[in-house]
Amino acid sequence: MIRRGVVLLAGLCLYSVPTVYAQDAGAISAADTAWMLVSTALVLLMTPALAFFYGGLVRAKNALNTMMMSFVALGLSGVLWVALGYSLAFGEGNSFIGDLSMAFLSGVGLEGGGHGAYPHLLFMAFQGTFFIITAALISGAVVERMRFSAYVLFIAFWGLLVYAPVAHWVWGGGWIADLDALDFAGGAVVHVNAAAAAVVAALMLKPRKDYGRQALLPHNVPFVLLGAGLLWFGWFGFNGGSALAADGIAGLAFVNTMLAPGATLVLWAILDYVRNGHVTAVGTATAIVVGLVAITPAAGFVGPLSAVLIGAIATFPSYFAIDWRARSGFDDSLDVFAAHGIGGITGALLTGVFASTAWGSASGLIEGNAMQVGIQALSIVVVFIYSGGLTFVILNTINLVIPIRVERKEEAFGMDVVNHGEQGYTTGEGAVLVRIDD
Amino acid sequence: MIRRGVVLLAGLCLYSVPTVYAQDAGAISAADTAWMLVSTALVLLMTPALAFFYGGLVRAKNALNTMMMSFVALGLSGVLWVALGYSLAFGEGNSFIGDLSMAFLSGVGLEGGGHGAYPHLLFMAFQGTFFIITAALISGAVVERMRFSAYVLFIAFWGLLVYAPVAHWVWGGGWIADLDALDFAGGAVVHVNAAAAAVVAALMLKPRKDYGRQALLPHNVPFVLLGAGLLWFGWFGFNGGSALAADGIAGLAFVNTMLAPGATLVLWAILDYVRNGHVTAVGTATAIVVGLVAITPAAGFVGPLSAVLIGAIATFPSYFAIDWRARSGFDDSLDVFAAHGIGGITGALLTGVFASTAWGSASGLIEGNAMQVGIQALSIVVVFIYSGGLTFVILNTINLVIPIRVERKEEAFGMDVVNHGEQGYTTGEGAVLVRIDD
Amino acid sequence: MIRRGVVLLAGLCLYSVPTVYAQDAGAISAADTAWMLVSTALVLLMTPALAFFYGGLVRAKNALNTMMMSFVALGLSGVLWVALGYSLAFGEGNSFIGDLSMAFLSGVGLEGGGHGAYPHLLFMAFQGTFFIITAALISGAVVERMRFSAYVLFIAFWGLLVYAPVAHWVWGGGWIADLDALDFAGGAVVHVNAAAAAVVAALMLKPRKDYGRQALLPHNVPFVLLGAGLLWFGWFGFNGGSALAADGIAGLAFVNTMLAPGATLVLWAILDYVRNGHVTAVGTATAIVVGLVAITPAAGFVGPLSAVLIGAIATFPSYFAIDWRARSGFDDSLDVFAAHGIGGITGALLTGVFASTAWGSASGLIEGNAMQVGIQALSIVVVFIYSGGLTFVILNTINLVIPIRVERKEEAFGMDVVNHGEQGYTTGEGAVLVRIDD
Amino acid sequence: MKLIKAIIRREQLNSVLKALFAIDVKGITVVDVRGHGGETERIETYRGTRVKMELADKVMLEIGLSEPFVGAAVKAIIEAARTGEVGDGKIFVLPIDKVYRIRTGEEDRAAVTPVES
Amino acid sequence: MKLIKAIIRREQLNSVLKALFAIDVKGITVVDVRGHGGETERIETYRGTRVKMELADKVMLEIGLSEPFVGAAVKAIIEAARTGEVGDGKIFVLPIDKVYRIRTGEEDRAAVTPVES
Amino acid sequence: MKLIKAIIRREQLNSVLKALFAIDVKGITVVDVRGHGGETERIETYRGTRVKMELADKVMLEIGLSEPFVGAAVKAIIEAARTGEVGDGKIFVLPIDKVYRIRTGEEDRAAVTPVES
Ligand SMILES: Nc1ncnc2c1ncn2[C@@H]1O[C@H](COP(=O)(O)OP(=O)(O)O)[C@@H](O)[C@H]1O
Ligand SMILES: Nc1ncnc2c1ncn2[C@@H]1O[C@H](COP(=O)(O)OP(=O)(O)O)[C@@H](O)[C@H]1O
Ligand SMILES: Nc1ncnc2c1ncn2[C@@H]1O[C@H](COP(=O)(O)OP(=O)(O)O)[C@@H](O)[C@H]1O
Repeated sequence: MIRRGVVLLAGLCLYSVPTVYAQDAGAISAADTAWMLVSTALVLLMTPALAFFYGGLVRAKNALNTMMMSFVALGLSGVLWVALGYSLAFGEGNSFIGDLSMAFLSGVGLEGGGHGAYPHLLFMAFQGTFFIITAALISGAVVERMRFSAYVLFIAFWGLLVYAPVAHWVWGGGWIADLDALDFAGGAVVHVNAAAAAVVAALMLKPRKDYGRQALLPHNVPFVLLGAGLLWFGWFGFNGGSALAADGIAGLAFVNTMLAPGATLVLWAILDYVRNGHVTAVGTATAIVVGLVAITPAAGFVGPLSAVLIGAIATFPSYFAIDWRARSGFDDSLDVFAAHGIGGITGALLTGVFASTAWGSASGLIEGNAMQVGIQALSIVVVFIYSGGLTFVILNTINLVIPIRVERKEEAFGMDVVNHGEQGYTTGEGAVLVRIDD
Repeated sequence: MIRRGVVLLAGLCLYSVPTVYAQDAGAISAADTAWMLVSTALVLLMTPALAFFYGGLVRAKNALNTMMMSFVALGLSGVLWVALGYSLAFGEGNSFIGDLSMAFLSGVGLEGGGHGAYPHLLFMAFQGTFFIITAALISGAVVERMRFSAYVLFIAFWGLLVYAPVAHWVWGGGWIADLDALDFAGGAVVHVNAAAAAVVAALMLKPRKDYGRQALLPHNVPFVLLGAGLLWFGWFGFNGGSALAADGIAGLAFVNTMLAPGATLVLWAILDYVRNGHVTAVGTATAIVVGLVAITPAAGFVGPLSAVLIGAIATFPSYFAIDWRARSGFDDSLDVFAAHGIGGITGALLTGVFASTAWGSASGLIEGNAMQVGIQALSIVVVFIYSGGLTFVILNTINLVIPIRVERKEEAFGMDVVNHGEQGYTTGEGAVLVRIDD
Repeated sequence: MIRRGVVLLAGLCLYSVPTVYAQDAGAISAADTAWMLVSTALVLLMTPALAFFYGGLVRAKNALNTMMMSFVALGLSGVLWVALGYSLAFGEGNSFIGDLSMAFLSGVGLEGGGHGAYPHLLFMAFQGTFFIITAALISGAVVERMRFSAYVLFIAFWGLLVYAPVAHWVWGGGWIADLDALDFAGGAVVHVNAAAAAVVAALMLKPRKDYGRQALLPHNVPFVLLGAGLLWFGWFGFNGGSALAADGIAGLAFVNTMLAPGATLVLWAILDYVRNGHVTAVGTATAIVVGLVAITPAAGFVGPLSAVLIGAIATFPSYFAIDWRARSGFDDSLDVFAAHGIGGITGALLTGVFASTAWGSASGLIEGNAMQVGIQALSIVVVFIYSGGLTFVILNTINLVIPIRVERKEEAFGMDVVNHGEQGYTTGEGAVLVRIDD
Repeated sequence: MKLIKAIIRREQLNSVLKALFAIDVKGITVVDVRGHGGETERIETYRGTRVKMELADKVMLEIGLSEPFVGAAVKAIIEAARTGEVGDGKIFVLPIDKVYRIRTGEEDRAAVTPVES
Repeated sequence: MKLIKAIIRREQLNSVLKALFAIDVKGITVVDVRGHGGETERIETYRGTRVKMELADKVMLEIGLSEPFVGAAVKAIIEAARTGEVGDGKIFVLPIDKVYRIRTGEEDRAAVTPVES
Repeated sequence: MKLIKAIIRREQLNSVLKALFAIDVKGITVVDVRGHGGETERIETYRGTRVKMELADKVMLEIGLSEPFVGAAVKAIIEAARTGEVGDGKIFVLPIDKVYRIRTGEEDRAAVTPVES
């Protein structure tokens, strides 16, 4: 017998009963705790994985800078989440934003709570890993030219002013939750949100100086594949852990996370083969990410065959968006918009189509609930506009203090040397020790 | 008190009560679900890990092609498993093959079942990860010369025509299960099966054009070590998860998976040192894989000291097989036969020797059941012949449509450029943008 | 309701009731088993991770040797642990050392025991992964010049003569446990212990021949970041698993393991920026490790805000120690002392400060128990002296048989070729096959 | 016959190649090199180890040409490689005694005349 | 004294080395280079970015020799490096003014006569 | 004008650079090369494949100099690069016809006189 009641409940509180997330103490299930511990570790690993996915795609002289844009979020965003972010996102507050009741983890203890049968503190950490990676995702649009100090400031403010409220809207009992929009693991909160910021940041920074004039090629495709492989692995925690219990819905979300990217990979390979005569490795890595993004909002709401369909369908818009983008003047350098934006939008809309009470807790278009697609679309549009708009404001403000873009000459030199005073790959030849007497 | 009853039952259904795998709904244990979720993720990670293990061993111009041979299985084999493979392997069927009752996951839901106290869908996914990696394992024999499109066709057919029936024989209630052959996590189904295909494929493709004439050296040994490390990590899910529960047998299988490769590593290092004067890194990585392969069939059936012995004993045949192979005319390029074939055979036979009811659910030679060794041998021989034979047929058939081997000139050029239109490591120097106006 | 009683008990047996670790059979919790399985796999992965962290920091010609110093421990130390180490550390024995009652795993079975509600064998394996990585940690001090065979002998003896007794003192019911010293996951046993050996080994081996005269730079900083990322991931098992159950304390230790290194990362970046004008990637990777080390002894004893503080405070001594060391004549090549020694000492002392019964099972200075700091200090000093002293004896003894250092010319040539007869990165150009007819 | 050795910035390589192709110089060999010249020094820091990088990444072109083409090639390179900042590089012209095309065994001028491919 | 610069295919390097050793030419320096010549161009695609690769991997041998050996060395290289397809490469022979062996300070002919090791 | 090509051990590069800077030779190009000479051969083994490594890592300096400086530069290199073991390398001095500084278009001697930067 499937524990349908519990599953339903878990599903429900996930997207529509968020006010219970807060303080009420409760029992702890060791099994759910074990799964949430693992899931949190898996999601944390996604940020180093992203560093490799992105880092392999840039030129060698910018590899460290690109990786550091992810790694710095592990510290900075982690600390900010503890200080303010968690409370702003999951504090009771109002329908737009949480409050400061849990700032600096006030009242966040080891008791179980409305979020599930495991320590409240662990829920905070699990959500913190989402906060971290969402910030890091944006970096794909600004690599090879954004000044590192400006980037650091940007993700700090963006996290608190954009991510926290949006997470509150969707998962923290805010107005999107009230609409019954479906976002299992962050199609809107994570992917569309980051992609909107990416679009605005790429437009404001302008294209890299060599963009469109020279070939800017990946310096290490194996790193891209390593990143994609580890991202997939970590994403099992991202989606599977978003069931917030080791139950059937976790199993469903997990399996869908395995199947959808598989379907995307196959379709992408076919498109690649038909159009270029080759199945590319970079394309395969990209396909995996697109499939993962697309299934994210749907993972616990749709059946496995729907997951395969979602993965397959999501291939097309992202594939052609990348193809167009690479030949356009829009230097979203590592295609955050095409992969996470378009992938996230496709996934969110298809969640509204394929959601099924035979599997999860909600109905979509195919079960006659056409409205759901509209709700999904609305939530995406609002998140996109909010994130894009605030990104514009934040970046302009920072630009008053620190120029967000490095100088042309520095760009030619490479970001690693200019921003970090080091190189990714050195031999030590021609390097002379400097003695400092301080 | 150890839950001996449950453990026994788990052991039993693993190798001899497969008909209950099917539809009967049952309760879900959150703890078992948590462990099976983790195990499935771990096994999935093994395929990217294999990509690095294999990819580091080839020349730089073939690195992406080699990695892609693993990555493509993540999509292709994953989708085929859902469509047909799972049903052919685990559908009730007859003693030779399953049926189409669960094709396209018909009837595979979130209820627990005879396979264990976790969602049936998750069992399907767990087994799917085995299907994927087994196909990818074969690629080690054909790298640096097999046409990618032919390879893709090959693993598709091989998976459905060879893996699915063999899995049915051993785990799906087929005739090998009826013989009470012991194969805890896939010595025969995965390793011997893949190795037989590898032998035939290597023989049919013939040696690489430079084989035996030039030194074909690993371009990135750290990648080989990375792959070995991640394979080991993932293998804990492979063997530990094959207990299908978070119980004592899972603990046993897990610990044996830690100890056996350790013993192999030590013995291999000693052999290396005695014969070459050096302990090599490539040898160490190989030893880890050989030890993992050898313990796979035995993991939940033997005690930990037996595991150490199995790891130690398995060193010798594989070590000398590799040594001989490298100087022979048999270009099994990355030694799939020596590592997985010989390692798998050694492990399967030693399972028949060391299996002990003091630990698992069956007796081997040391407990007086000499017959078991014979049963093990029989199962290996049949799997080897079946897989090898079918591989011969499939490859010959594909060769009628697509030449399975690239041309000499293409081989000289490198598979990455020829088959994938990209290179693993580029600087962009001398690369001129092509404008396409479509 | 939080299972405070159980938690307390778990906490207690961790640091002061070690005699119950032994034989008494007990029930198994599937959930605790699942979490301990995962934790053990995670800690095992830390050793390959360390191989990359260290391997990236050395010159290309020494990359394999450096990595092999970690990998060889996976086999050698693993086998020694099974044979003798576990029994010496966790056998009842006396207050200085265990006994041989569990040598070769005698009596170590699948029943649950005083160590927790999961198979005794799994506890043995979990502890074994600590034994392995502690040995590997030392290698950072001796890379690029220590003869590999001497290193292998050294870690074998050091493990049995130093690690096993020290683990017994702290976790196996020895005299430090009797003092009620707090060491949640190995600040003293693992980090201070390894660092003391590192200091003595570095001093005995003397600086590398080019040290202080030439720039010895990391050949692959992305590998360093990969290692740091995987170390962090694995450390969740190290600290989280040290709760020995999937309970609130596991959650606490886990979350602290996420927060402390985040704080270190931020502070380190600020120091780097202020002093060098750059936030470096190598610095970031180092900061992650320092934060992880510092929180290790404290993880299950302090609240999350204390963890942030510990991470932040620990930045300073390690940062300035590295800065000084690099310009000194003390060639602790990869800063084992500054990262693990100073980090471990800081963490152990701060555990005595911040331990709180509001979270864990013991009180520190802030709760009025000033004595605890003294106990912590005493345990560190003794461990440091014991480990350092024995290291001196062991290395001198080995040096009588095998010179522990390679010759100057060999050092110039590179350890990979000299010690392992292979190179990390080859093209095969200029390599001529040698035919051997044996 | 002359051998032109031109040491230029890596980021100028593509424009120099284009400029050479434009004047029909199609046989070119490219070497990754590092150079020391008048450029400002770079300080890098690795875990407390501070180093001055004396060498900057450059690329060297080697081109075998018959005399009449040398002037045009040098001019093309100078124009395409120049940024005006210190570090633009040097061109050396060396005498060649003999040239062979390996594929055909042709010598001298014939050897460097590109085939129609 | 002459300097032979031979640009050849990477995959021919080992046979060329063997051919040179066979005629007792034992002092050789090898440089990884990339070259543009008459070879057909390669198109590669990276996420929608399509590029033409103008340079192919080659290897350049540099060998200092006294005059009498030059002919034989050139012949050996040509024979061992030739595949007959476009892209086999070129050999340049340049004059050398002076040669020194660093270890001994020996000059000219003595400097390039291999020691018995 | 002369071109000095000096093939030396990689580990001697930094001392050679220092020695050259000391005598005010500041325009230098460095190439990573591999060389075969009289050094003892190295055997390596990869999974049963045993190979003899015929090439050892070296580094080649290329320096354009006007005649009067050549002697001093050669002397500086020989002294700084020498270890006395087989494999220390060779120096070749080649004639140069013409030198250009890309940044300014200056020719010959002016081209190799370092700017004050
Ligand atoms: N005399 C020389 N011999 C060889 N290479 C040189 C010489 N002078 C300069 N180079 C090369 O040219 C590069 C740029 O030269 P530099 O003197 O910095 O610039 P500029 O020519 O603009 O003054 C150097 O990095 C070095 O590789
Ligand atoms: N004039 C030249 N100067 C320098 N290198 C050249 C010249 N011509 C050819 N090469 C080198 O030789 C390689 C092969 O030459 P190519 O013209 O393609 O072949 P072939 O000699 O068979 O016609 C080129 O890739 C380039 O590296
Ligand atoms: N005739 C030569 N032409 C080109 N390079 C040479 C020649 N002889 C030696 N070399 C280079 O010099 C390096 C050292 O030379 P070797 O003969 O081993 O040492 P030594 O000069 O001390 O006898 C070689 O590895 C090779 O790169």
